[in-house]
Amino acid sequence: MEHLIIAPILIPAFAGMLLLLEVRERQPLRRFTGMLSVLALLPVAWTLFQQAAGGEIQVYRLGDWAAPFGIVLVLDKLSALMVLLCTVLAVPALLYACRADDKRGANFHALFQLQLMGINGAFLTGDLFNLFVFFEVLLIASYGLALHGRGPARVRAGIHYVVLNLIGSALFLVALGLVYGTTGTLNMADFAVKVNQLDGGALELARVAGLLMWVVFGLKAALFPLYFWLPATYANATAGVAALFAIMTKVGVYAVARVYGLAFEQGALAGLGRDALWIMALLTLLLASIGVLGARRLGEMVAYMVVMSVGTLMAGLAWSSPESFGAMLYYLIHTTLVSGGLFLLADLVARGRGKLGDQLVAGPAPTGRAGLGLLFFVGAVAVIGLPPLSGFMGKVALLQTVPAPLYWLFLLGGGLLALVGLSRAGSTLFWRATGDGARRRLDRPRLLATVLLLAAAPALAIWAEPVLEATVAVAAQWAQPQLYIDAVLGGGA
Amino acid sequence: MEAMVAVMIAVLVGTGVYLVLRARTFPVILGITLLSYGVNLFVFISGRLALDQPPIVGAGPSTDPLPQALVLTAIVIGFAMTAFLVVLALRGQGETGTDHVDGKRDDGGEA
Amino acid sequence: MLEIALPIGFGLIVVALVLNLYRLLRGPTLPDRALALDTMYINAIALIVLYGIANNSKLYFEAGMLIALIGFVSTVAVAKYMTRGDIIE
Amino acid sequence: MRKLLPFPLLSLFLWLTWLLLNGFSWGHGLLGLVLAVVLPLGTRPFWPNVPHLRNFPKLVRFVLVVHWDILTANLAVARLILGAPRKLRPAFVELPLELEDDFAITLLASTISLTPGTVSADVSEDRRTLLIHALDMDDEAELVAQIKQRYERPLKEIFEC
Amino acid sequence: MDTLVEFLVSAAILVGGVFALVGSFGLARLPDFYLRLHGPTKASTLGVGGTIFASLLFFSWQEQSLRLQELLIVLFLFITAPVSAHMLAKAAMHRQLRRREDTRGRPWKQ
Amino acid sequence: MTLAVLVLLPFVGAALPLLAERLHASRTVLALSAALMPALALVLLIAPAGQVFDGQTVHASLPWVPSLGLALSFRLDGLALLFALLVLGIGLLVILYARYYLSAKEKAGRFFAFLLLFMGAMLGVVTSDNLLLLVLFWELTSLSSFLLIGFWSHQSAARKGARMALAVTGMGGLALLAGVLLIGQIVGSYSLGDALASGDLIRASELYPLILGLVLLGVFTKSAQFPFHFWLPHAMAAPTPVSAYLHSATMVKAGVFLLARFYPMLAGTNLWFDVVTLAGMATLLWGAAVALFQHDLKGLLAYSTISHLGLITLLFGLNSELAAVAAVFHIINHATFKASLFMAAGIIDHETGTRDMRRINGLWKYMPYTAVLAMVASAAMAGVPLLNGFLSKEMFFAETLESSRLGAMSWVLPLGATLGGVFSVAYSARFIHDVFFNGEPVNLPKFPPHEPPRYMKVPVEILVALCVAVGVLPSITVSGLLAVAAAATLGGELPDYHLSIWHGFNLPLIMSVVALVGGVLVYSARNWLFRQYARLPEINASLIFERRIQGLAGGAAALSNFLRNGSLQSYAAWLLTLVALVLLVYLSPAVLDGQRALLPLDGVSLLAGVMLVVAALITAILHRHRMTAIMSMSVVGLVVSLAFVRLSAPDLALTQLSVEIVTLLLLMLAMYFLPVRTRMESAWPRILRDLLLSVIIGGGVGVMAFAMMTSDFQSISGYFLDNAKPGGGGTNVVNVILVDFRGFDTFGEITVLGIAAMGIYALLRDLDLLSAPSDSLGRPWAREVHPMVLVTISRPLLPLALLISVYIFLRGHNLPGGGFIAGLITSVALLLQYVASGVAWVHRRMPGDYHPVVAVGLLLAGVTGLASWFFGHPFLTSTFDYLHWPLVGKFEVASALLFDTGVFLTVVGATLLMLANLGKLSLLDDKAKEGA
Ligand code: NA
Ligand code: NA
Repeated sequence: MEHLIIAPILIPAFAGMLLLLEVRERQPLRRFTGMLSVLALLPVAWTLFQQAAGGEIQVYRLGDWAAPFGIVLVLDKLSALMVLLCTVLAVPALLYACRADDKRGANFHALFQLQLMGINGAFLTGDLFNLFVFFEVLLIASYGLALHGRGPARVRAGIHYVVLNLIGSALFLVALGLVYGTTGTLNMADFAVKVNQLDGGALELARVAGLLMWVVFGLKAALFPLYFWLPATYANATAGVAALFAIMTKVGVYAVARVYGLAFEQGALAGLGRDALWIMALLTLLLASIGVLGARRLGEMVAYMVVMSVGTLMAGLAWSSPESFGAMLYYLIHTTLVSGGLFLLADLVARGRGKLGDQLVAGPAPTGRAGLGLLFFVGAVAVIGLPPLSGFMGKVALLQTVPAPLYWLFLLGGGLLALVGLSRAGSTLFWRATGDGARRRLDRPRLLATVLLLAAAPALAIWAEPVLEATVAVAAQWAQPQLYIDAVLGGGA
Repeated sequence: MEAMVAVMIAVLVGTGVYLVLRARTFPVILGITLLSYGVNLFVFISGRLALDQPPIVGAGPSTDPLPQALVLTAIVIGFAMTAFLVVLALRGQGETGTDHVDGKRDDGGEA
Repeated sequence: MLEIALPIGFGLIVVALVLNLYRLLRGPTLPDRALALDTMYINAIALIVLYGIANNSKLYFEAGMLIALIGFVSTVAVAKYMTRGDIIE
Repeated sequence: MRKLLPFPLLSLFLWLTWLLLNGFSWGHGLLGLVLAVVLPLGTRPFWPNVPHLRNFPKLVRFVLVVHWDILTANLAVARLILGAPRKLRPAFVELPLELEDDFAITLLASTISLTPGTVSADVSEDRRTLLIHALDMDDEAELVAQIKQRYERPLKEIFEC
Repeated sequence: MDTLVEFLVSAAILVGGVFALVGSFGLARLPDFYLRLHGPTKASTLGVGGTIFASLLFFSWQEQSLRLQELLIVLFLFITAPVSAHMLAKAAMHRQLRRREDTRGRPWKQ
Repeated sequence: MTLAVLVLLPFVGAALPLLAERLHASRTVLALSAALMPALALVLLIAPAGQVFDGQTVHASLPWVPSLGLALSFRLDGLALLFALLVLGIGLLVILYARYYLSAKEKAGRFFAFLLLFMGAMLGVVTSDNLLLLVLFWELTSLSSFLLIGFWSHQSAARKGARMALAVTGMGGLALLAGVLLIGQIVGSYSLGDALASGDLIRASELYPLILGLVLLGVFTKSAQFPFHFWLPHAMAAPTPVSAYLHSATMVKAGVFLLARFYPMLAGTNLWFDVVTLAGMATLLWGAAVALFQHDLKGLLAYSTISHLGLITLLFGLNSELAAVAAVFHIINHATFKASLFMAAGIIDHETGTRDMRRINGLWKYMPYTAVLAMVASAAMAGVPLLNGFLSKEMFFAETLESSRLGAMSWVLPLGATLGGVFSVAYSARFIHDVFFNGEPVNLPKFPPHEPPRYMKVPVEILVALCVAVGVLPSITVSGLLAVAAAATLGGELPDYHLSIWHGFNLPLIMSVVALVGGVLVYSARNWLFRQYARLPEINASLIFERRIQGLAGGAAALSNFLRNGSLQSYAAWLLTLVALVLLVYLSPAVLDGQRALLPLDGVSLLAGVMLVVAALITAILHRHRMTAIMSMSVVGLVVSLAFVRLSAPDLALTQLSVEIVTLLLLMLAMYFLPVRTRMESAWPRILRDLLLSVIIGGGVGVMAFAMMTSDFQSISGYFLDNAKPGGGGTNVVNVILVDFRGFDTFGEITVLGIAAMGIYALLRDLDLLSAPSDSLGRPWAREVHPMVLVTISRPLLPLALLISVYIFLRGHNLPGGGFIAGLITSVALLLQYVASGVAWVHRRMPGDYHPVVAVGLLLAGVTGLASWFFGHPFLTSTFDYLHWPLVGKFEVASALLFDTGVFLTVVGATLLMLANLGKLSLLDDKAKEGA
């Protein structure tokens, strides 16, 4: 079972490759393969999570080469949690897409699987350059998925998304060049050790490397002023894709957390860029909540909520106490699942309103108004952070652990703006209906997928304690980078 | 030699930056390509310069092989990305009827 | 003798390359530029071969061979583009 | 045998190339042989019409002639280029073709291009005429005759009879 | 013997360099495209040929065994270079590029 | 535990009416199903209520989220009991009332469900023993009231009213949350009991003003205190049972409940007095004055509610124990008379079809019984003796006289109180006179009005009976409850007070008389007053609020769209500016402290470098002349390849060269569909900005490069050089790294290539592109499609190139080369076939779908990696051995070669998938042209 760590990468990878082999475009077979893969990932991710919860950090040496020379995968509590979250999100997202969205372009299922491979790889790898490679895997797959379907709006957004990320990749390479050029290593743990032995010009260069990484991760995470690409990209992606993308920004957050926690929490460059991250995160929070208020489409609104959540998370991370990090992780789980569900919901609404789509103007009521209205209400309450759902728990946890008045103001004020925005949106979509929309029934599997994700809101609230205990345990391990370093480099190194 | 390589990198990155800031897809593609050249060279020189010391075992002293492997990976990935961007530009041209990065038509309208 | 001939040889070819670049920039027509680029590639082979001699290394031979074998494809593509617009039809 | 070695000359050529690349050893001889058989077989569909080599010694002779011409023509042309360009007498010349096989025509065109001073600019669609650009032409008939005599005729003998 | 080889190698290098330069000089200097087209032939034949000959001699001498690998470069170049020239000529004719007025004969319409 | 169940019951009960509605139950059954759980709760309340009356506080606690300090802790003390009784009792009455109020068409099930949700939330607020739980229920009341107010969602007023209420009370709730969290920080616990016991600690804290401000923001918004009162009148768009419930007895009372609840914790300071009293006074007066001028029955009641809430707030603000008792008492009284009044108003609305008092006149004739009830309740509202309102108002007057906080200005309080009383009487008089007398009805939508159904009056009767009972016999009816409630509010001993109708002739009595007489006088001057009022500019809070919100949303949209302006150039500029800032701020000359010896610069390298620089600059400058730019960029690529040769990287040189060729093919394919030349678009400021960014970033990266190259460092690369041969079986260390040490990177890299190809394929499918019908000079394209010379040469080149590919591939492990370069050579050779002979020709000779090639390549690499599992090694562990064959001799067999084959196939498949499909575009294009 030692190989289980790599399964979250290999299962979707092989599924993706097999899907490529299937040239005859038998959609049922493709759907089956895709679903089989994500369903197989579920027990794997859960087992890994359980294993990691034991406290031991597992290291998988690819090619049997010892760190720091070969690439290692590292399963600690944090990476296990992220993999699990990704998998849990992927199942409903794919289920939703399997209801015909996957036919709107070529290679959807293969792209979806390889997207998962990239995300899981990014979470698991313990090597900075390998992180770059997995970033590229997940990015190129996301380009394909974001552009899945057709339409000028999607392409316009796609061009922006792609070009910005290409610039980001170039910057990442510069950072990696600096990392190697100063510390002579690429392994994260080794880097953490060696960066603290630097002085003089090399230390200055390593500082720039770290800051450039923040910029790159900030771009992935969609921090101000790097989030402008996100609303259009997410709002124009097909629903299943948008739902899956809810975790993409978290890859950026994860990357910051990982590198920061290992290398910059203490030592020569302690607190690197923390103030800048803090300010950017707060501005993100503020501007994204303004964006929520000003959004003209539901999808765009949800996309801005994703950006808001990034601001919330990064600001929490900038405080980076184990307590705040634990709270942040809880919030991360909540926001990922709920915003994923809201993307699906936005699509359900759009489908039920015909031409108007998810535009926030009065029109025919969506099919299944009462049910969707209820789901919207639940999702909105959760995402705004009103009780009694997960968002409230997350916000309380964050507010308790981040004792900064400014953060409180922005978090609560942002919540208020979101409240106003979402209540307007809900009122327009579900109340101000000018007659009924299409009389078709809601598609059951689509509804199921949406409900599954939005059910996270009550579930995470009811079981807030065990989840928080878990995330706090993750944070506690994260706050002891030496554990990670020892596990990877074998103690003595 | 080092100074000259640094200047090369600086110029490649600089021109790349300038071009990615243009309004049409084509110069952006050029910019990304130039930027990649510069960045690849940057990663390459992180192993320091060495003349006539190819990293082949048994052929005398050897330069640092690791950055070379990294750059090779980066070149391939860069190629894949460039190709995607080129085709995306075509898709943009096809869907919006213009090669403007924001889909703005020359007549000021939007597709 | 060789230590004199080699630098001269390098110099001659680099000057040739510079002249090619001049033509490439000067144009005036697209075929001129394509021709200049093609010539640069060929001169690059000479440069690489000389470099192999200078360093007594055979590791660079393949680079020259690669250009000789498939370098012309770019020129062909440009020429085809000029005549037909579509290079694969 | 024909089935296994549809293009013996190509196979030989590939085998020699392989040995040139890798140096001679039994292992590479064997491997080269395998490749020399397999690759032409694999790419066979890409060869709709096959030129047949009739006269190998003439081919060798032809190659030597061409190389010699390249050498001498280079010197002549170098003088022209370094001299006053105004003195050049450029011309487009149409060369009526006797060759009929595409491969042979291509070889002729390439040969003309390789020898400095002349470039094959085009082949007419009916494959009857070759357009040549000459850097400095004294007399059209003489040029045409020279090409026909030095290159076209040997090629005709080598491939077509 | 060594001196002779070294002399030959050096000579070949110089010949190669000179012809490469002459070709490129022609490319830079000649007045119309069709004339310039003749330049690269030198680079690809005697230019590369000279250096290849030098290399061939040099390494055979170094290793005391015949080494003809480099011939392949010339061979490939001889196969491919005329195609480039041919295609460029066609492109030039298609674009009806200006030719020197005293050119006899005329290009073909494409 | 009963307590927890009790709070839970309404939530559970919310499902019943929905279920009943599903089963098409009659309205009575629906109402009964809704009433079931509250009734049960009321019964369950009996036992603990007894304990409370015995002076105990009943607790129940379940853990929920201990790490947040959130527990399902409940307490039932006097205050909670009082409110629980109000919530459940009036709730039941409202359910009964709603049974008749809602028409058959309405979704009564949903209505009752919302109502019960609200009831549960309210019950939770009043019984919470945990501050966070309290906030949780507090926000739930906002949410459920949002649903209730917006129940008639087809009405614009309902939607707007609901949103406004939610926005205002939601804001208050967030503030309250912040306040509670701060309290928790100071107290170290979120237990209400702990917090109440820590009043001194809190008041002494420097956070106290902030806490007070935050909590009061919650209170004032919820209880509609000035200046947050404006939402309440617009909440009247709700069905009347909702108003009767939420806006008399429950929701708005949550605010004043909190004042009572936190009284021991926060009250007693001057700040408290100033803020609370002032807000209460302002609200009292404003509400009372405006109420008189409302023509809408419910509007009048709404403003009167605001006013009475102000009164209660004012009382709590006085920092006097007696005042607090009075406040609690008035909470009870107001709940009873106001609920009954709302119900009466609803009946009138129901029977006449309008709520406009200018049309509703003389109803005494038509519905005398209702009139009596309404008149008694109004009288209670006015503070007429023998009714409950009189008692608490009397106490109120007395308390305003006691306060000395304002010193010389102390007379302001009783004066204000009296003035409030005057208006209170006046609007009560109007409610009686204008509705039931004052001539004949005017143009009623329903005429003639009748008495409502019998049971619809029952709730009103009960409430009015309570008004009278309390008013006449306070000591029997209410004193016990008031005592425990007040005691709980004060957190201990009760002050000495007396509930009786007659206190003798004293100042409060005079004030009452003044209020009564003055009120009647004011009302009689109503016509003049209405005319004056009509001259005032009309302030429609809803409109203003809606405009504000719209303005806010518009502003938000404008700001968002200003930042996110849809321009890639601006996004990229933001990103690059950030990078430039990092470089400007953190790159100091200190980075250039390296001691590494420099390599000599030779002339050849220098000239090559200059060529690169020139070519790069030309590419940038001439980018609008696209073909020229492509050509000069190819020069850059060539020089970079040569640089790799010079700098000891033969593998990179080979890779770069072959990638160059494929890239150029790609660009040429694309140029067919893209403009060849574009006009200058950027203005000079933009160009200068971009130049600045370019110089800073380019320069910065150059400086860092120089700094790195000139400094020594320790790296892990020695390990690779040492182990490549013994461990990896190859002498080309770069290749061994690629297929072995870091084979996982390569695995990812070819995956990227494969995905890119798939993505490109997807992008190209059904892409309609118009190609230029003529070349850039406007001439038609050349006739000849497949030039013979090219075709003829391309064919022998294929096997030759394949041979070279094999050569490059096989030597890769030991010498420069490898699967990637070999793959590119093969691809180029195949692409040459496409270029020379066309897509159709090639596809007649080999399958045109390259998906399986990519897949097989990736699978081969992956499976090779997996194979190591069977030998007990991790993924991608390589193995190699040396074989000895006769004749052939010793040669190496390495699993890495298999992996590299995967790389080879992926590269071939991916490049062809990309480029061949791009080539096919024009086929479609041709078809389109033919079709047209
Ligand atoms: Na020639
Ligand atoms: Na009236």
